[in-house]
Amino acid sequence: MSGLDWLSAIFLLVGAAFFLAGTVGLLRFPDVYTRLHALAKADNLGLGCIVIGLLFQADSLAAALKLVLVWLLALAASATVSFLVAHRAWRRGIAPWRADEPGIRRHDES
Amino acid sequence: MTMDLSALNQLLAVFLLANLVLALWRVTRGPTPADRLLAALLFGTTGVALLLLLAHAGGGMALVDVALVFALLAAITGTAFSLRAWRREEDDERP
Amino acid sequence: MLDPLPWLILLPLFWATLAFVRGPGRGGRLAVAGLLLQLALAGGLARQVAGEGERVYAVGGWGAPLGIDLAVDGLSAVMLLLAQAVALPLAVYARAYYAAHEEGARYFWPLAGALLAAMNALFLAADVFNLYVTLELLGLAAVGLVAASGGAGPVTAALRYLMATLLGSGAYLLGVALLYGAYGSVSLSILAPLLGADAPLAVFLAAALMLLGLMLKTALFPFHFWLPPAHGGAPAPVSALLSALVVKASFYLILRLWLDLFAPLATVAAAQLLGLLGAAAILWGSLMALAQTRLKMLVAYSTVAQIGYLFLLFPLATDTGSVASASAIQGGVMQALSHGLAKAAMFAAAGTVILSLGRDDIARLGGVSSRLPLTLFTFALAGVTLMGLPPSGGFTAKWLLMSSAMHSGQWGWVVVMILGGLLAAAYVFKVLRQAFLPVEAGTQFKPVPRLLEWPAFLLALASLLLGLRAGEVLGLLGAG
Amino acid sequence: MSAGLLYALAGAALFAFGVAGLILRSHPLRKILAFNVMGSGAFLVLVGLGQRDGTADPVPQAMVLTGIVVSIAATALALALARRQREHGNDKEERDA
Amino acid sequence: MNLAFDLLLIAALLWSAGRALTTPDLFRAVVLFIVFGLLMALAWARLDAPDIALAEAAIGAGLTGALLLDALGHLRGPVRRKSGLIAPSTVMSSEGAGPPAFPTYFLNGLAIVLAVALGLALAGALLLLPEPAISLPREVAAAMDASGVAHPVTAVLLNFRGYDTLLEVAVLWLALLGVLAVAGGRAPGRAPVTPRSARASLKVPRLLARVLAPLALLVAGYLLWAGAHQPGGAFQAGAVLAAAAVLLNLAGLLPGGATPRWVLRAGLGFGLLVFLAVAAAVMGQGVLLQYPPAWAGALIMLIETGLTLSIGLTLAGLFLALSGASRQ
Repeated sequence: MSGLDWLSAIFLLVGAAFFLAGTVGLLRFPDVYTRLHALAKADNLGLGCIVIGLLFQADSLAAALKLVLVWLLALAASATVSFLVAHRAWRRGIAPWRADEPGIRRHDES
Repeated sequence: MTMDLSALNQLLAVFLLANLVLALWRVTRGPTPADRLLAALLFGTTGVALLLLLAHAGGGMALVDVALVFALLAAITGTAFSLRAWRREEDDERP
Repeated sequence: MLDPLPWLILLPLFWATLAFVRGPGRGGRLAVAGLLLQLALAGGLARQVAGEGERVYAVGGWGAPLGIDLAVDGLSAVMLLLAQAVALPLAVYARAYYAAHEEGARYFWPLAGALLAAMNALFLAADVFNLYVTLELLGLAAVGLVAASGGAGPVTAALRYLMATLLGSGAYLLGVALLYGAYGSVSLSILAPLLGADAPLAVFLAAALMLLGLMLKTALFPFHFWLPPAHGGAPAPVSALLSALVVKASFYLILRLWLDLFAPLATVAAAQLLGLLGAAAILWGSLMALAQTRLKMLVAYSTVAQIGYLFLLFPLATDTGSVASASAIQGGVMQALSHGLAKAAMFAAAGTVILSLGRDDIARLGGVSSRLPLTLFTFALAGVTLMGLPPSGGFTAKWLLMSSAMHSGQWGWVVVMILGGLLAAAYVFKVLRQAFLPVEAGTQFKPVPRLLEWPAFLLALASLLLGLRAGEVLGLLGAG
Repeated sequence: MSAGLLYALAGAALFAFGVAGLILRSHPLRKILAFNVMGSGAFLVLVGLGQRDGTADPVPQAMVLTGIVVSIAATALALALARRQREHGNDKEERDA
Repeated sequence: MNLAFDLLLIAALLWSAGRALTTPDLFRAVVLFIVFGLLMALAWARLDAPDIALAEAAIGAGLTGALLLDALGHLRGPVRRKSGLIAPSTVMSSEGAGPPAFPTYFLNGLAIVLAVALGLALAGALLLLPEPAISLPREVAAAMDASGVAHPVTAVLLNFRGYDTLLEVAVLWLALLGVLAVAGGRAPGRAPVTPRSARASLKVPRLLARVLAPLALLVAGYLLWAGAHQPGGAFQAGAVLAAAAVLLNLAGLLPGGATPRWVLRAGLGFGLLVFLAVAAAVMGQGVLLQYPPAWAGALIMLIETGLTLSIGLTLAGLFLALSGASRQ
């Protein structure tokens, strides 16, 4: 495997590690807001690293640019949906998790 | 380790699929309806990464177009999720 | 001059799309003109088949395994003639009917055009996957027509009809998938020689799935639950189109698959089962028709019963010698033709009565005989065909079926047919008796345009003349 | 056990799920989901069987493309009918109340 | 490695489909179904069927998901009339919710046993299936140079089995007809009034819609052009166009409505009319849909362009007719 391939392999593995972090975050975090962090941040970074890793394997500039476009699109989609989910959750009255009162509470009742 | 890149892509594809399935199981089991909305996010990132890896693991560059459409449409399903499906009050009686 | 075979498919699609583009409620004249041309084309095609026999038409010029074939033989030519011959008078009837019902006519003509295009495409298709697409086109058009009036009853009936037809299409599609997996092609002309009695299990499953799916679409007992509310609740021209033509299309497909593709797999046991279901349909449908209080529901259950006669041909045609099976098939097809014409006339007449009286309960039909004589006469004429009295087409059909039964010694079906005829007489006379009562106090009869009564009468008359000219039609059937 | 045959078997299972769901569930939306699952199952069998030898077969793929468009058409019509039926239900309720 | 991927993916498919049909909560069922649709796109990618993966992603994720979610808002709550397909009440009495004649669990049990038996019989049949006698891929490859396009699936779709596609476009147009007839039956309801608080949350999707809509147009054009020599084509391009329209409607930039004016009706019927016109015109020198070899590529492109426009409008119309006609 040439130098370039090693570089690509490293980025791919780092990307996979971020995905793993995102999934572990999703499993461990208690409420929707924190899970949004896990999904929006970690997974997108993971996708970014994988895209960079694949850039090295791309056989033409056009293919490489298309990969970057896919990543940018994913970022835009992820940002919008994260905002909307958090916004709707708050409008629906779901309170962020608190250590002293675990469990799902409503912030508009208390 | 004489692993060439396409084998690595394939290995990571399996790893990501495992990630995706685990996350989907958690998300669809999630207590509040908001958790279920996260499924749309998942496909926007993990699904796209999976397709890109498959494309470079011998699946053909056409799968990059599929990933492009995935990313483009992840927003639509997510927006439809949050704007339209979740307007009725009774969703919250069962947080 | 126009080659009738492709134009019978393209023409209805053309005028349906143009009717849609011109806007809701438009397209009536376009449809009648189109149907006139189509009837001429169907006649030309029938003459071609009678002259030169079966004709295969390779769409796109590619030929069987790669491209899609269209094929026309005696059976499909006869069914094409039936479809255009029923659709033309019904179009004239619908134009007059919808002159009074502005609301229901919003998308009637595009939907009816698509329905007819699907019918013609189905009768001409010789490719099992292409048949799936035509079945789906037919199903969605029929559901659209039932639901177009938008009332609570029709919408619920349309939803149940859609679910039933989608289940049928799904089963049919899986059958096609198994056939493609087993032989690598979906063209009937390629599959038929490959299919032998030693076919793998998957092919038997495919046959069962395809036939079950089509039985669901033909509303054969016990899968008839969706038909009465759909045909009973829809407006008269729609019920006529559906009862006369749509259920016949999937029956034609069962007959085509049973005779051509799955002939080596057709066991006597399966044929007897179809016969038993047919007999149950006749008895159950007739009894339920007798018990109905609303006119169009009675006519709808009569459809369920008459469909039963069609399925009697299977036990009579399987392994019963060439003479008995030929006469059984001719009887079955003649029953399909005569029932198509008679049921269209009966639903049209019922529609006229309901339009004029403003209500459809059978108990209050008093005075129809004096105020709407032609319509009642049409209803009676259609009843003659359903009962199978000479000289109607219905009599010829039942006579052919009975002679086939007697020839092959299966007397049970003869008894069922006679019982069915008596029950049909019962529910037809039930309506006629009410109609001859004096006018009920305080009922006004709205005047009815002539263009509403004459097409129905024409259809009823045709079902009668069919009996007299049966020789010619059966000759065409044998040609292909 | 080629990939094609594996997915064909999965398709058979999905078809059975779909048929059971379509018959058993009474809510219109669930019937629509069941119908789509059934259709996807049939498509998997169609393409899977066509590719048991590993080579991509364009003919069943074109058929499945046709099938997907047909099932979205049927799904949309079913949804429109279900919503209209519910609106009639609501009107009846308002009239009864 | 491939086997591990396939087995995991199939397990996920069966799990999501099974849960979607069995979970009591309707919203979760729809979410699981959308997950199932997207997993199916991955399955098609694994089965070397990128065209279907594209269509499944664009139609499964974009449209079916949006249609179901939009309908979900209106279809929650218990079912008043038992409209079960073979539920006993419908078999015995034709007037809907009559008392079930014999116990429901007997029929449900029977249906489950039949479904399981069907599944097992199918599995057995598939395992015992011999090799097919005919290999169509060889026939397609042999006829590719006369088809006018370089991509086999597009050649089959538009040329060898073009007649299927013609009828299928009619099916799609017919479904819209049915939806318009049903949904537009009465005056379209007021556009869904979003409360002031929710309008604040519309700013972000509006921004996204304004960015993504032109990009979707570009992607649709790319897919249409690419269809000639690589996976893509009219259906996928039309679906992407429709998805863009759905996004614009969700963001409140494109009004719904079930009574199209004649310009929109002309656009909806345009693709079918072009296809019919070409099919009829070529009959002058041959059979139905027999493109002259020299013109095959150009004619296919013409048809695909017309189809992309009409399919995009029709698929968008399916969503807009329903969302526009909803009474808030």
